[in-house]
Amino acid sequence: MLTFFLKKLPSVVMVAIASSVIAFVLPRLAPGDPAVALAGSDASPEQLAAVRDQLGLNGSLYEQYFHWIWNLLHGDLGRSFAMRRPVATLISSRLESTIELAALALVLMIIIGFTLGILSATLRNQTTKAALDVVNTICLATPPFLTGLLLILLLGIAFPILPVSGEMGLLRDPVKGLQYLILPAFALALPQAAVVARLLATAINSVRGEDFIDLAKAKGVPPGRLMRRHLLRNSLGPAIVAIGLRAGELLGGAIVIEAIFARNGLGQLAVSSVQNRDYLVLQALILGAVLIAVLIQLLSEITIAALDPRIRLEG
Amino acid sequence: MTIRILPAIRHARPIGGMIFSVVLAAGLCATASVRADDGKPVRGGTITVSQTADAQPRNILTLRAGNSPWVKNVFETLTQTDPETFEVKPLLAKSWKVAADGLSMDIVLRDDVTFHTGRKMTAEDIKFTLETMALPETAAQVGFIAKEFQSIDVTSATTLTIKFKKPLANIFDLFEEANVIDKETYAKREDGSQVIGTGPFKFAKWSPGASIMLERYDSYRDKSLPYLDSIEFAVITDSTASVSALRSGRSVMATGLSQNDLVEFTNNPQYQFVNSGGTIFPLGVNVTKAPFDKKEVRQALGYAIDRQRINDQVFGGIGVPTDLFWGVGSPGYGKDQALHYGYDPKKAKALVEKAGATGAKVPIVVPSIPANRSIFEIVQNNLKEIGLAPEAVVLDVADFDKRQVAGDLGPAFILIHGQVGFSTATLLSSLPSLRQGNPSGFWSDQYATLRNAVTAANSPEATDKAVKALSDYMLDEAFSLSLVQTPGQTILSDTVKGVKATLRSQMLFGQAYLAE
Amino acid sequence: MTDIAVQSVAPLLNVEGLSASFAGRHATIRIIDNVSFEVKPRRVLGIVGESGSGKSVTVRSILDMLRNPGRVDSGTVMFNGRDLVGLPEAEMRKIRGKRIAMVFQDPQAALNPVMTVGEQIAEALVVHGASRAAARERAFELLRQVGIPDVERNFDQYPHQFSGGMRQRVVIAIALANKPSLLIADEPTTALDVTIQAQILRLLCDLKDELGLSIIMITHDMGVVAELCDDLVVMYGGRVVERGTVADVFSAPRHPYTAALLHSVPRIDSNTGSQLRAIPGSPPTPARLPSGCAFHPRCRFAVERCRSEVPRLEELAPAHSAACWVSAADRMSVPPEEEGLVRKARRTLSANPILQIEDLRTDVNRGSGSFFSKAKPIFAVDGISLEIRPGETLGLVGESGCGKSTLSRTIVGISPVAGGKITVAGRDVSAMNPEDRDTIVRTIQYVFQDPFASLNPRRSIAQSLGEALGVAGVNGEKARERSVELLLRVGLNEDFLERYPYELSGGQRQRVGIARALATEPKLLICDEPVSALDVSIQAQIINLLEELRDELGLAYLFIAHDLSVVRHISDNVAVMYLGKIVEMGTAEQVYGSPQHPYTAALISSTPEPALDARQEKIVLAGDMPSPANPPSGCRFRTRCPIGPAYFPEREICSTSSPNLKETATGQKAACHFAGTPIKAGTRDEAGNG
Amino acid sequence: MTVPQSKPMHRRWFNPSIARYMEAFTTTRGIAALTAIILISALAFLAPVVFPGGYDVQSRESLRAPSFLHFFGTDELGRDLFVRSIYGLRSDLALVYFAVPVSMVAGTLLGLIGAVSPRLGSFVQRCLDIIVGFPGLILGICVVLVLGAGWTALLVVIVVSGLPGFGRLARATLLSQQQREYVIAARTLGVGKWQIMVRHILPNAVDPIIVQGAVFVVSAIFIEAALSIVGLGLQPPEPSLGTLLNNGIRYISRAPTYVLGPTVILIIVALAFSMLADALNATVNRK
Repeated sequence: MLTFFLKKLPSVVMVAIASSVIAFVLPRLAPGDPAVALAGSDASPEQLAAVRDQLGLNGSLYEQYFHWIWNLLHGDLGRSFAMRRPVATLISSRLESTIELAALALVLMIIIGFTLGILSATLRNQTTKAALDVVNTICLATPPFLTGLLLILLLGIAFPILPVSGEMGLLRDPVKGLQYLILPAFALALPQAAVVARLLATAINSVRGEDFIDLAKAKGVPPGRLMRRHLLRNSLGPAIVAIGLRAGELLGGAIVIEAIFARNGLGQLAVSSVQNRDYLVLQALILGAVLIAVLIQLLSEITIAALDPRIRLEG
Repeated sequence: MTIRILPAIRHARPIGGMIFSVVLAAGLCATASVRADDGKPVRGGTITVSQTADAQPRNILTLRAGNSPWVKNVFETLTQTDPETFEVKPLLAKSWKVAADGLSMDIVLRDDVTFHTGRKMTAEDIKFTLETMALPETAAQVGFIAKEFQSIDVTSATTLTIKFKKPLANIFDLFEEANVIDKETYAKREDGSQVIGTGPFKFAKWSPGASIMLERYDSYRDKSLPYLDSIEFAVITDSTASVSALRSGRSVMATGLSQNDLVEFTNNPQYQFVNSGGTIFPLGVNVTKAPFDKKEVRQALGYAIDRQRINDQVFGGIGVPTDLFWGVGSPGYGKDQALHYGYDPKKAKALVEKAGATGAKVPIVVPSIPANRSIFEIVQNNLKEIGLAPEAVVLDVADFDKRQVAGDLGPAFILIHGQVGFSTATLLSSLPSLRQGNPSGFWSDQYATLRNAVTAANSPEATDKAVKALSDYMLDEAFSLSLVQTPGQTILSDTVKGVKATLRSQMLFGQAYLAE
Repeated sequence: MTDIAVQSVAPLLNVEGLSASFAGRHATIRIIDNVSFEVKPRRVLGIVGESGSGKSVTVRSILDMLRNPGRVDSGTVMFNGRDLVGLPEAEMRKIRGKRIAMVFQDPQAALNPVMTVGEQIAEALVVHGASRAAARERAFELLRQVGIPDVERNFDQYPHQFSGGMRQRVVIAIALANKPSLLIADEPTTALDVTIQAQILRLLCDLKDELGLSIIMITHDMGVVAELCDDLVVMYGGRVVERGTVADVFSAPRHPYTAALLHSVPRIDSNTGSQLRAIPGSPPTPARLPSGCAFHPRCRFAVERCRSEVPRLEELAPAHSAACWVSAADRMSVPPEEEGLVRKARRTLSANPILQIEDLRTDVNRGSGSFFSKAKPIFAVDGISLEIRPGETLGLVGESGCGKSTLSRTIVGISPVAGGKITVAGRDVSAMNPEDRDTIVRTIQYVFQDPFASLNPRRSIAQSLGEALGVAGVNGEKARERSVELLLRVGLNEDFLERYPYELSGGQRQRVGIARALATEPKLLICDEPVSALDVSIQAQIINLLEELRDELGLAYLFIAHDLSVVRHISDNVAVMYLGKIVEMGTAEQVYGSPQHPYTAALISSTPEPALDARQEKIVLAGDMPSPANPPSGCRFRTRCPIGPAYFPEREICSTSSPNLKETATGQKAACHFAGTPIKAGTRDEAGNG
Repeated sequence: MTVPQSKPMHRRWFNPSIARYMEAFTTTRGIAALTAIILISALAFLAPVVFPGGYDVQSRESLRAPSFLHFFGTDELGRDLFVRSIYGLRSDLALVYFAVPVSMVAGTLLGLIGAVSPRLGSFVQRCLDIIVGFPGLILGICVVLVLGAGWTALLVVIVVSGLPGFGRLARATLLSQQQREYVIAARTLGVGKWQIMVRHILPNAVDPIIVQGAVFVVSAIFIEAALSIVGLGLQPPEPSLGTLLNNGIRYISRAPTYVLGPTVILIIVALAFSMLADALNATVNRK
């Protein structure tokens, strides 16, 4: 495992450097100025220039980049222009909300995805199977913000059962926190679950054609055991890759869901820092997201290797 | 419900203005000072207020939507204008005297004022505050007034004398915004670690993007005040979420809601509207760029736009369609002038044809704010009717703001100004649409003369005359067309009493208490 | 393999009129039609047929294990007095694995890769009601019984950690777990090497005697039938065409197909001067079955009636039935064919070798290293020298994994040279720079094993040939003319130009593959197992074609195969490879006539011969070939060598020094310290593993 | 024993792969998808003919509920929402029909670069990994900010978002095809790298890429909608499904029917293309 990580290290470092450059350059290419967020739109040009100077935005781009990287290597993410707080503090204050949402969405995604996937791979009745297929396709075809919207309409306005905006930390109040979490997590998880379900069903169906399934049947293995011990375990690979890819998306991509359900997560922080051109916050978020995506990719490789004894971790 | 992601910025704009609400008070159910106090004030309790924009402790000397709900509870000013009588009343200043030539002012301060650090406030702090207002990096809207100071002389711990370069009719606009700051801790306000004022509440905690906590200042000079123990200001950027917070009783007050959400509360006796502050939406054109270098075309715009429909469809009829920038009913606000340009597309079309501008392409810069986009949709529809070819250039707010500051917005643009409530003299210099270096590229000797007349006017009659003369000129030149002024509305549950508001919609909780 | 004729004993399994079909999207296709046979207790029934003959479907139908969308249409399967057709799934499950067990063709695929072998064996017991502990205990016992060494450790291994032979033993252990009375083995040795095949056949034989099993053995290999079976069913086009005891069928085949099949396979001891007697055409697919007797288009005895009426299976001799109008009419066995045509005289050989290899090494682990460390080299080819002269055929024999394909790929530059020298047409091409490659391309071409995989399914035959001709600089109209020429040359015609590979049969595809190789007019063809993916009846056609081309065009061949009979038939010289090295090399007569290396001797002995007189004691090598990543010290064969230190501990030299390839008394070269030592036949299992 | 196939539809002048795609449209699912897509596209692109008044007819009748006059009701400016939805669909389809093929081609080429230089290939792959790692909409928002809101920015965002998917698929095909015997056969024949890529690898990459393309159409529409929701979609007054949703959400409590029309259309489009992908996938995978 250690050698696996060591072997992956150079490419991870490369990705990190490249994404740090992109994270630095891309927001700065966009017109706008972090100083405007502080000085306000009514400020005069002189006032704006003074604020810029105070924020240290007048140095050259090279200087700013290397200054940032240097501090980064010393564990200092810098200070938000707009909120005047250390970036690390800002991010950690939003982390709980996002992690709770992503984690619950992940769990829902796995549960729903596996249930649908196994069902559609086992059902023999053509009509139910077709119905399930349509349901699955609809889930797949409905983007999270739309699901979220429909859920708000249904459970927030038509039948007000669950709170549809705001949030509550799970640590503060687990029951209420869960109530706040369930709808956004569900909206976020549903389309992804459909993807997982579809991949899983395809994988199961292709494993079904393998000789060892015939052997298991010839042994007299009953269907339930056949699914658990033989079909499922050999079909997990693609599903895990998909879950890994999606998990990154859940973490960083909950932006719209957070907006719709009025949650203060990292997605909202990212959006507000784009709006304010709060470069340092944005840079940290982008870099973090890319690294987490890389990490998740490595983790799914490890998981797959752990599940399949044939695969050994190689660089 | 509004998904306010980029548009959240909108609330980072200064809002203000009480004059406006006073005028509207008759027409709408709301009153300016909230509810007559019934029952006796009770000590203790905590309330939650929801606001749509985040606090900006760095900008406590500037009007900011995110600061308005709380800043006047932590800070106090030299004077405070009574929003009902417009009478300037002393707060930290005990008394003042303006010299006969209008070029200096003597101020006497209260001697029982302490900062939250426990230090006594002195005249040095006032001097520091006023000097800081003038600094460009403070970026205060009214900072230009402080720049007209010749000197500030501290004569004792409680007295000081200010000398002006010229007579300043709008000096109280400055005083009203100059929150007295603690010289020693001012630098630490930036990240919210130490926000020290003299008000009835202490600034306890700021979670950026999430909430601000205020706690009772026990050593306040009036020992009975404040009644409440603490106030939480929750930042809920989404308007609908604010509504649910209010409905569920989590918050007792919500600011910055969208019109669509307010509609739900109109006939509910448990809630009250506080119309305060407000926003002007002007359509500006650059007079140096074709086709707007022709006055006829600019005037045609005035006739072309259906302001009433904008008010009805974009603002739910809550605003006032007006051709003027000045606060409705303020000195010099001419009712006829306000209706100078009636909706008359035929006339507009004729004017455009006369100017030979038919078919001209008109790129209109619009900030990516829902209200502005909606206004644009009506405007472009109106302009098409008169034979122009408008096209949208939607800019995200940060980009738009930067170009507005630089005065570089192209041939036409729909702006948003949240400065309702300042005096006309102040507006002339603080509104980007009107100030020197405006994005319309408009400046003339006559304009300068008329502006100076307004600034120099030192009696109500003189002001009235000067403002009307300026208005006539501006309506004729039509370089920037005010379309509609809308009030910022705050909604308040009846469980809390004694909440007051300043002239520019900052909330005052000093005498607020929870109903039994 | 004593032949106890027990005619009177009631059959264990009686299949009567079994028909099954696949429901396709457009039509339902009958796969097997009216199949009847019986299995008697303690006897081995062989079911023989080519691809598409329906033999697998037949046995799957017995256990109701047809894959979707297959289903049994009619017929009965009486097992112990109970009809299995239409039995409810739950009941069927009690029979599967408990009473009737199955062994599959590909042990690679037949084991669940994510379960340990022990678990998989135990599962067979658990699902039939055994307790976990008991199942585990029995699994250990079974592993021992099927000859898995070091059971304690291997119990918890995963299938991929086992060799092919060991895996097949595990599959057999699973099948035997519940002591079934009938074992169905579906081509159990086809995917295995000869030496391993011999091991598995021996194991089945022993188990049958030990446990009193009945076995249904499905195979396409008459050699396997001759070796193992008592009774035989020959299937063609989904129908049974002949049925009888092995002795009867082999000595007097009643169906022309059976006869042709028996004669089309080259014999390891056969004369190499004559052509093989190939069956023309190719086996039918069930979707397009010829009318009447399905074999009639390929049958040299066919009469008018064969075209229109399906012959019934009739008993033509006691306990010997055939479905043939012709033999039914004269009640005679099929007359033996006349000798095959004698081949044309070979061109004289020139003295200069066209390909010369000296001490070649190939590292197959190159490039898989990481940023920090270089990968440990794995030499799949480790110091090989050989030469081929124009017009000469060198047969290269060895088991899978011995490095023969790597060698050929290194020669044509697909795998990089790690050491040694390759000289092609007098030019040293070891550096493989562009000019070298040019020389190689003009001199050497390649014929691949799998004719389907080596033709791009998306490109028409004309396109595939055109690509090759383009490399040779022939384009446009000329290329078309040349393509037609090439097609004619390999026995196809112009019609094939616009076809796509999927429209061609395996034999036709392989002909196209050969035509493509000929496009650049090479001097040497490397044929990498060119017939092993083909049906038996087609193999002979392709071998005849290759021989014809060689004789007419003066081509040289490097003929790589694991099938010793085929190599013997076609080769002038033979090299035997083991674990990256050549262990014996000489003329075909020398090597086959008097093998000097024990490995060669074992290979020859292990090859099943389709003749009853071939039933003799074999030299069965123990264990598997070690991995080239970790070759044994000294002689690489010593771990399995029947005359090596495993059996004769005093022969220490084998472990310490690697024997060189040197001339032996009989003329050929062999790399053995004890070359020519006679070997005692028999199983070496017990001592070999450990 | 493999399931024998009935003889595949074959026409001499057809490349078999094209013939196979045609076969996708003989299944119920394929016919349904194709019909839906043709109808939707026809309706969308004929919108100027069907509704010659255009999408910007404003009136004082704002936020009306659906009626026979206005199938989907009216928006806040009194415009007919059905007309706007159809025109919005037209914008989306125009966008998608242009951007998705571009993304497919560009992604495939990037993925296949490894055929020419393995080093460059893995470098490109790393770059695509970075795009994947970018948090959700942020990449899109940044690109839109740099280029300015409007058609160009949306096109670029959609094309870029598609690159990793297509690139990975193409690369996977490349890596598997390089092991195929017919590619090795071509190499032993001495066929050049580029020719091998064009003749053998590219055609095999086409199948999965086309299926992925149909899947990505749905994602592309979602990207448009998501960017519109954050206010960075098409410029007003031009409607798109995303801007309609965005506006509709603001009036969800006063006029809940506002979002329904665009939502239904969005789901129908997504459904049609998912089904198309399914049908193609099923056919392509049938060997």
